[in-house]
Amino acid sequence: MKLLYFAWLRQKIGTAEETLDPPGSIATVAQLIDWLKTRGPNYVEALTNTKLVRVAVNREYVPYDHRLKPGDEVGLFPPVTGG
Amino acid sequence: MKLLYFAWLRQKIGTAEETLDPPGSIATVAQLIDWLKTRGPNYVEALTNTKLVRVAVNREYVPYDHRLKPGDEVGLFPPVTGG
Amino acid sequence: MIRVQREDFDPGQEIAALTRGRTDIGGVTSFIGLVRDMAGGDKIMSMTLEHYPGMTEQQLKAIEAEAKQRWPLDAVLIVHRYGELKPGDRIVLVVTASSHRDAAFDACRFLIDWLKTKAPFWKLEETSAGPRWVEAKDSDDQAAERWTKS
Amino acid sequence: MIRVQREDFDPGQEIAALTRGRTDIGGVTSFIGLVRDMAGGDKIMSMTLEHYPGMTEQQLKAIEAEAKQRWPLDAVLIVHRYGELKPGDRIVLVVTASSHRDAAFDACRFLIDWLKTKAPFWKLEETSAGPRWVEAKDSDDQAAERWTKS
Repeated sequence: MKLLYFAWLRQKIGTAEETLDPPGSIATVAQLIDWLKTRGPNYVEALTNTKLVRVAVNREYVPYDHRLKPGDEVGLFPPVTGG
Repeated sequence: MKLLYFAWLRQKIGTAEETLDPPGSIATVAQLIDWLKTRGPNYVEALTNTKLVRVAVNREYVPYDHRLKPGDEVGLFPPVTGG
Repeated sequence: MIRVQREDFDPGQEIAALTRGRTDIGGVTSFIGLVRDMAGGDKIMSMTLEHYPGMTEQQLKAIEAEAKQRWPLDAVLIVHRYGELKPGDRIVLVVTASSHRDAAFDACRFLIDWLKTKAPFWKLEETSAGPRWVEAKDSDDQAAERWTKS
Repeated sequence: MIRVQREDFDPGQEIAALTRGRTDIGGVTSFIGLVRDMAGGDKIMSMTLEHYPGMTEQQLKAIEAEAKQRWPLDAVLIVHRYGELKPGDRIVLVVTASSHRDAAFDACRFLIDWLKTKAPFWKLEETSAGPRWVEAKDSDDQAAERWTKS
């Protein structure tokens, strides 16, 4: 599974992109985020306030109960500020 | 008194501009228009439907009961269609 | 700023001139009105805009002042042409600049709505069915009317 | 049409290209967003726009399609920049063309409101008080929200 981080999430986690293989028990976006937080304090700092974490799967916005599939591209980022 | 006519009012009356000296009894815009209609069938044709005749005195829109002063510039024209 | 002119204008240059050297403007809204090739089912060959010199400038300045009083605007530009135009030609440009995009949008729309019902211009169309004066639209009056409610 | 690019754009050329050779377009509304020199009382030295390549284009295309479905539009253009910008620089251009000016205005405003809440861009400001990520505004959410009511 390919993970992409943007803006201050990227800065806090310390990488823009990584390929991870979450355990089979991780079915939803919410579970993925909880699992990521077990990977270190940098993930905890970036992902604790989920009100500020938006999720896109394969470049479309998804809710936290969205079910993940193998090979998904998952983007995690703060609320957008373009325009 | 300087009178200016525009668009189809100008075409129907047959002139763009004229200087006239209405009798002293002509006090308002409405009276001026009635008096103009005595000047010929071209004026009658141009001014009969007053729903289609807008009036400006000294380049500001005025209602028909506006009181005229000597030396006023009076513009008569159809509803505007700019923009 | 307002201008009434026979010549064409370059919207990009006009907008650039309005914001040049300014770093406090967040948003610029503009509207460009163009001559259409069809009206009421008839082909338009050309359109001649007549106006009331002197009154036009006075009315446009009043409309500009009204917009500046209603909204926090950093800059306003109205350019309106007269004379003979062809389909596709530019007729009018309205530009509003503000640090608030809602203000820029509202003011731009207000200006075009108001100038359509207040600026003394008249359009004579040369159509496939002969020449004719464009009639004022009720929808334009209604569009202008909405700004008097608040 | 949508474009995401590092380079600046020329609003006049973009608008002209969109309407060139067209004689059926009555009105063109455009919005240009610019980098401001102040934010929250602090001076802005520069602003860097980060985006999510691929997703940005996909979201902008979806927003464009939504606008075309809602309003009778003859043409739509969205150009959004990324990378490092200075105060006064152009960030975004939205252009809508229609034979109905209300449609052109509404669609343009819809597009800028929606892209502010949906297009994956993030602004990092270099300010006199240090660098900081721009926070999403409730007012932008509310602006986008008004389009979901009808």
